[in-house]
Amino acid sequence: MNPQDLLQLFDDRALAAVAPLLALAIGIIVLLLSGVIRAFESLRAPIVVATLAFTGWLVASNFATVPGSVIDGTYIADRASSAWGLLFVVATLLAWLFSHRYYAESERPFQVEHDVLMLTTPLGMMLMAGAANLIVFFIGLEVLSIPLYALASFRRSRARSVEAGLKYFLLGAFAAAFFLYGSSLIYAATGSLQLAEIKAIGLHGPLALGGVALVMASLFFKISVFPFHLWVPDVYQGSPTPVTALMATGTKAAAFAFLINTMFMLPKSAALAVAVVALVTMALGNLGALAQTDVKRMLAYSGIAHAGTVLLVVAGTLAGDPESSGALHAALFYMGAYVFTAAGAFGLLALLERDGERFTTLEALKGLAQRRPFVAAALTIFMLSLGGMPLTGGFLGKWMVFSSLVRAGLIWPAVVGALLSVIAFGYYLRVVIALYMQPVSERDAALPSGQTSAGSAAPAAIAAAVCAVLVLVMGTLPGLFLDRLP
Amino acid sequence: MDQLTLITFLPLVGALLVLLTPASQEKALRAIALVTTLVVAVLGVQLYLAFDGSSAALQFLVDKAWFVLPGSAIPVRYKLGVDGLSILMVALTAVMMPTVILSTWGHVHKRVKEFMLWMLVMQTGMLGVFVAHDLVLFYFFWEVSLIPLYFIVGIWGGERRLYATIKFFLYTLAGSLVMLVAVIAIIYQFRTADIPTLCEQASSLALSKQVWLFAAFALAFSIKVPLLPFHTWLADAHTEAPTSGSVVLAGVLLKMGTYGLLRFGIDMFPGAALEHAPLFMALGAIGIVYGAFLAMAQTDVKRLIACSSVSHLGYVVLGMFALTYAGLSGSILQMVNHGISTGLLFLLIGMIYERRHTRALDQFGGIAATMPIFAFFLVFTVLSSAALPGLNGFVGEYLILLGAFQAKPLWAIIAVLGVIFGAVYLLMATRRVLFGPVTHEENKHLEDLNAREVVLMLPLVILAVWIGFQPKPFLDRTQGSLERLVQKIEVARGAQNASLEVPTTEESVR
Amino acid sequence: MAEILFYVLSALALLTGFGVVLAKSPMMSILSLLGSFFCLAVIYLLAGFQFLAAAQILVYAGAILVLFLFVIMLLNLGDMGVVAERSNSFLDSTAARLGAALAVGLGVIGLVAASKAAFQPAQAEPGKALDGLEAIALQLFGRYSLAFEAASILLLATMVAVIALAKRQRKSGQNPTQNGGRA
Amino acid sequence: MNVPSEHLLYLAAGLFAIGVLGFLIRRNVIVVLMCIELMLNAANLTFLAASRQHSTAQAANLDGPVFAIFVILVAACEAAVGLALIIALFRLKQSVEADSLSEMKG
Repeated sequence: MNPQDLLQLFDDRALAAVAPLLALAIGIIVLLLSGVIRAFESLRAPIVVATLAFTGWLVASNFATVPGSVIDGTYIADRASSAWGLLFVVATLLAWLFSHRYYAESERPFQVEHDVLMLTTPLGMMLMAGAANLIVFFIGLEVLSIPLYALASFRRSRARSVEAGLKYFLLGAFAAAFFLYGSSLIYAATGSLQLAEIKAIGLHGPLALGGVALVMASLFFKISVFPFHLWVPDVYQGSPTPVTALMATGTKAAAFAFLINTMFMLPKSAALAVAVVALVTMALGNLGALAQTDVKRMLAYSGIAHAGTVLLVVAGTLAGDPESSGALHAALFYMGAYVFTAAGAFGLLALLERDGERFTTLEALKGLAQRRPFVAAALTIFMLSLGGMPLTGGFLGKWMVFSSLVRAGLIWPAVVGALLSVIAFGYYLRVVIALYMQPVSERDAALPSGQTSAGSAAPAAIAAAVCAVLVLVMGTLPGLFLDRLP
Repeated sequence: MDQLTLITFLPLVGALLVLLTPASQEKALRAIALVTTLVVAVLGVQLYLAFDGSSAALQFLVDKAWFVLPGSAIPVRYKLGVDGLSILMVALTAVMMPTVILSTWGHVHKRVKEFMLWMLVMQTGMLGVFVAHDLVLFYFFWEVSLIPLYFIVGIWGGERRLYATIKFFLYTLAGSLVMLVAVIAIIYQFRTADIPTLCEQASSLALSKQVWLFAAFALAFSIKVPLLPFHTWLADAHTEAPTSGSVVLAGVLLKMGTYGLLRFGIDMFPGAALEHAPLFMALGAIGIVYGAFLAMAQTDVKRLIACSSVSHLGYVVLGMFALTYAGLSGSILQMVNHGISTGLLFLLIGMIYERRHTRALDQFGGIAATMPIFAFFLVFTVLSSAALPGLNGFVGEYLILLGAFQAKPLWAIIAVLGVIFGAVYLLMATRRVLFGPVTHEENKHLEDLNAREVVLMLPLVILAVWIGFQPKPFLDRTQGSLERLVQKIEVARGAQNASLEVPTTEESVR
Repeated sequence: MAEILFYVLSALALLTGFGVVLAKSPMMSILSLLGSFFCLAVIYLLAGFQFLAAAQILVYAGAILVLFLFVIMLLNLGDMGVVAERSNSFLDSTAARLGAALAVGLGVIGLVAASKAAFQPAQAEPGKALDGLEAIALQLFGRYSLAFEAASILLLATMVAVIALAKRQRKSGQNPTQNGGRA
Repeated sequence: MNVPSEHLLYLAAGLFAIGVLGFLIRRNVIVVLMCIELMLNAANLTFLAASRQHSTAQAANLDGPVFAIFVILVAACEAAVGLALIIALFRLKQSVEADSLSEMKG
C-alpha cells in the first residue's frame, strides 16, 4: 500500500461506520474536560446522556443504511453489529442510571472518572462486535476490560470491591494472554488476522485447532462458561452493583457477538462437545445459584446458567441448523431480553442497597411486597423473565435457543436444557416467595422503610420501571423486535 | 369486539380494575371480582347456547396476526375458537368462577386485593388455554396460568404452603418444558403453529416420530391431570391451598391436563395415541383403584378429597383412551362432573373448616344434627360424586365404562371395582362426619350454612341434577367434534392394521 | 554464528523464564524477567525485526519493568515478598496441581503442534529488516488505523483508571466509613 | 539467521507454558503479573516467527509485527492498571499475597 492510498480507506462509508465510536470518544474527552473545571460539574449527567443518546442514534442509522465492511475489511458495520451496538448503548445507559446516587459520599470525588470509564466500555464492546480482524477485536476487548477492572474495584474503601477488581483483572489478563497466544497460532497457521481470510483459508491441522481452542477458551472466560466460570460469583458480588449489571449484560453480549462471528472457526464435529459444555455450564450455574442466600451472588450464578443457554445456539449452528442466521437471531434476542432483565434486577438491588449488603440477601427481601409493592412487582417480573416464563422477553429468548437446537436435530440437549431450567425456577421462585409469601424478618421490621430517599433515586427507579415494561413488551408483542432482527 | 376475546380477557380487565382500587376497599374489591365473573358467566352461558354441537368446525373463530418467528417466517397468530372438545370446559370455567369468588367471603380476609387480582388473572389463563388455537398462544396461556395458583397457594395457603406451592409449580413446569421442546419441534416440522392445521398434518408423520412427540405432550398433560405416578403434587397442593384455590384447581385447572390429552394427545397424534392407549387405560384404571385406596387411608378430609380427585380423573383418562365414541363423550362429561362434584366437596369442607378450624375426620361426628342444611348438601354432593343414578356422576361414569368395555374389558372391570371402592370411602367419610353421636363439644354449637353459602352452591347443584336427568343437551354439544375425532382414530387404526399386515411399510416410510 | 547465538539465547530465555516463576523474591523475579526480555529482543533482531527489538527493549524492559520495580520498591516488597514458599497455590492445592498439569499439557500441545506444522524455510531475505519503519507505519495508519485510534482511547482510559484506583483520596469532611449506598 | 521458524515456535510454546505454570502456582500477585507478561511475550514471539514464515522476499506479512506492537501497548496498560490495583489492595490490607483474596468464599 502506498501512502497516497491511505486516504481512500476513509470514505463516507467508513466514517459512517465509525461515527458511533467517534461520538463516544468525543463524549469521553468532553466529560474529562468537564471534570477539570468545577463550574461544569453539573454538566456531567447531561454529557453522559447526550453522548449515549447520540451514539445510539448513529448506531440506529447505521442499522438502517448498513455501511458494511470498511477500513480494509477490519471493521464491519452491518445490521447485526449495529443491533449489538444498540444493545451495548442501552446496557451502558442502564448501568449508568443505576449508578446514580449509588456510591457513598466518600466515593463521589471520583465520579467523573467513574463516568468516563463507564462511557469507555461501549466503545470497546462495539469494537468487539464489529471486529473483522483479530487485532481490532483485541483492542476492543482491552478498551472494554481495563475500565471494568477499575470500575469493579471502584469502592476503594471496601476490601471486597478491590478484591473483586483484582481477581477480575488477574483472570482477565490471563484470558487475554490465552487469546493472544491462540490468535498467534492461528496466524502462524493461516498467515492472516482477517476473519474473512481465515475463513477462506480454513483452519486445519493441530496448530490452527490449538489456536482456536485457546481463543475460544478466552471467549468462554468472558462469557463465563464452564470451566472458566469460577471467577463470576466473587467478582459479581464484590463489584459495585451497577458495574455488575454492566458486566453481566454488556460484556457478555459483546463476547457473544464476537463468538457468533467466529463460530466458523470451530470444526463441525465440535457441536456435541459445545452442547455438553453448555449444558454443564447451565447445570453448574443453576445448582450453584440454588445454594445462595445472597441475591446478588445468586444472580451471578444465574448469569452463568444463562451464558450456558446462549452457548447452545453455537452447538445448534455447528450441528447444521438450516437457518443461516438462527444463532445470531437467538443470541441477539436472548441477550436483548437479558440486558433488560438482568440490568433491571441488578438495578433494583442497587436501589435497595443502602446499608452495606443488607438488601441483597434473601432474608432482607422478606415481605418487601408489603413495604414497596412496585419494587417487588418489578423484581418478580425480572425473576420470571430470567426463568423464561411466557409473557416475558425471557421466554422467546429461550424459545429461539431451543428452536435452533431442535432444527439442527439436537433434541436431547434441548430436553436436558429445558429440564435444567426447571431447576432455575427453584431459586427464582425463592426470591418471589421471600417478596410475597414470607413475613418481614424481625431484624428488619424495626428499620425505617427507606421510602424517604426514593426521590433522589428517581432516575434509577424509572430505569428499572422501563426495564420491567420492556421485558413484558418483548414477551407480549415480540413482533416489534423480531421483525427488526438483522 | 368478538365474543371470545371479550370472554377471555374480561377477567383481565377486572384484574386491572382491582389493581387500581386501593387495598383498603375490600368490599369494592370483592364486588368488582364478583361482577366481573358474573358477566363472564353470562357470556359463557350465552356462548354455550349459541354453540352448534352438530358441527365439527371451530366456532366463534378469531384469527389475527400476532408475530412472525424470524428466519423461517412462521406466523404465530392470535387465533381463538371453540369446538366440541372445549365448549363444555369454557362454559364450566365461566360458570364456576362466581361461585369461587363468592366463597372467598368466608375464608380470605388478608390481602384481599391481591387475591382477587390473581383469581381474575387465573380465569383469563384458564379460558385462554381452552380457546387458544395457535400452539404458541396455547403454550403462553398454559404456562401463565401456573403463576396465579402459585401465588394463591403460597400466600393464602395452610401450614406447609411454601413446600406445596413450589412442588406444584416445579412438577408442572418440568412437564411443560419438555412439552416446549416438542412444541418447537412440531412447529418447525410443519412450519405452522396453527393447531387445526397441525392436527390435520401431524397424523401423517412417521409413527416413530409421532410417538416421541406424543410422549412429550402426554408427559406434560399427565403431570397436570395428574395421572399416576405423577399425582403426589396434587395431594399437597389441594391440602394446602385455600378453599377457593382447591375449588379452582379441582374444578378447572386439572381439566387443562385432560383437555390437553384430548386435543394434543389424541387429536394431534391419533396413531401414537392408539399405540399407547393400553398404557393410558391401565394407568387410568389403576389410578381409579389406587386413588380410592389412598382416600380410604386419609384422616384429613381435604386430603381425602384430593385423593378421590386422582381416582375420578382416572375415569376421565380411561374413557378417553378407550378411543370410542362413548368413552370420549363420557370422559368429556366426566370432566365437567368432576369439576362440579369435587368443587362442591371442597366448598363444603371449606365451610366446615371455617367453623371448626380443623379438617381431621375424627374431630367431627353427628354434625347432621347441628347443621342440617350442610348435611343435605354434603350428602347430595357425595352421592353425585359416587355416581348415584339420576345425578351427574352416573352418566359420565356409565359412558366411560361402556366405552372402556368395548375397548379393553379388563380395565373396565377393574374400574368397576373402583366405583365400588369410591362409594365405600365416600359414604364412610360422610357417616363419620355427619352421623353418630356428637363426640366433640365444639360440634354442638355450629352455625348452619348462611344464605350466601347456599346461594353460591346452588348453580352447581342445579347443574348436577340437570346433567343427571338430561345429559343429552350437554352431550350433543360435543357430538360433531367427537364424530370427527372418532373417524380420525378409525383411519389411524386402519393404517396401523395395514402396517401390521405388511411389516415393510414402516421401513419404507422412514 | 547467528544460529548458535539463537539457541544459546533461547536456552537463556527459558532459564530466566523459569527464574521468574521460581525465584523466592519478587526482586529476583523481575531481574529474571528482564533477562528473558533482553534475550527475546536479541532474538527478534536476529529474526529480522529491528523495530520490534527496539520496542521490546525501550517499552518492555525500559518502561513496564521499571514500573514493576517501582511498585515493588514503593510497597517495600523486597523483603516482604520473601515468604516461605509453601505448597503455594493460586486457587487451592488441588487446583494448582491441575493447573500445573494444564500448563505442561498446553506446552506439549504447542510443541507437538508446532513440530507437525509443515513449514517451508523462511523465504524472506536474511539480514534484511522485515519491519521497516515505513512499512509498519503504513500498516498502523492504514489497515489498522481504527485499532490505532482505539488504542489512544485505551491509553486514556488506562490513565483515568489508574488515577481512580491509586490517587489518594481527599478527605471530604463527612465520615467516609459510614453509608455504603445512597447518601 | 537460518533457524527454522518452528524452533521459534518451540521457544514461544515453552515460554507460554512457563507463564501459565507461574500464574497457577505463585501466590505473590506481582509475580503473577510478571508471568502474564511472559505469556504475552510468548504470543509476540509467535507472531514474529509466523510473520517471518509468511513473508516473501517481495512482500512482508506485517500483520504479526503490528499485532506485537499492540500487544506491547496493551501490556503496558495492563501492567499499569494491575499495579494500581495492587497498590489499592496494599493500602487496604498491607499485603500483596493472592491468598488475601479470601474474603469471599465460593
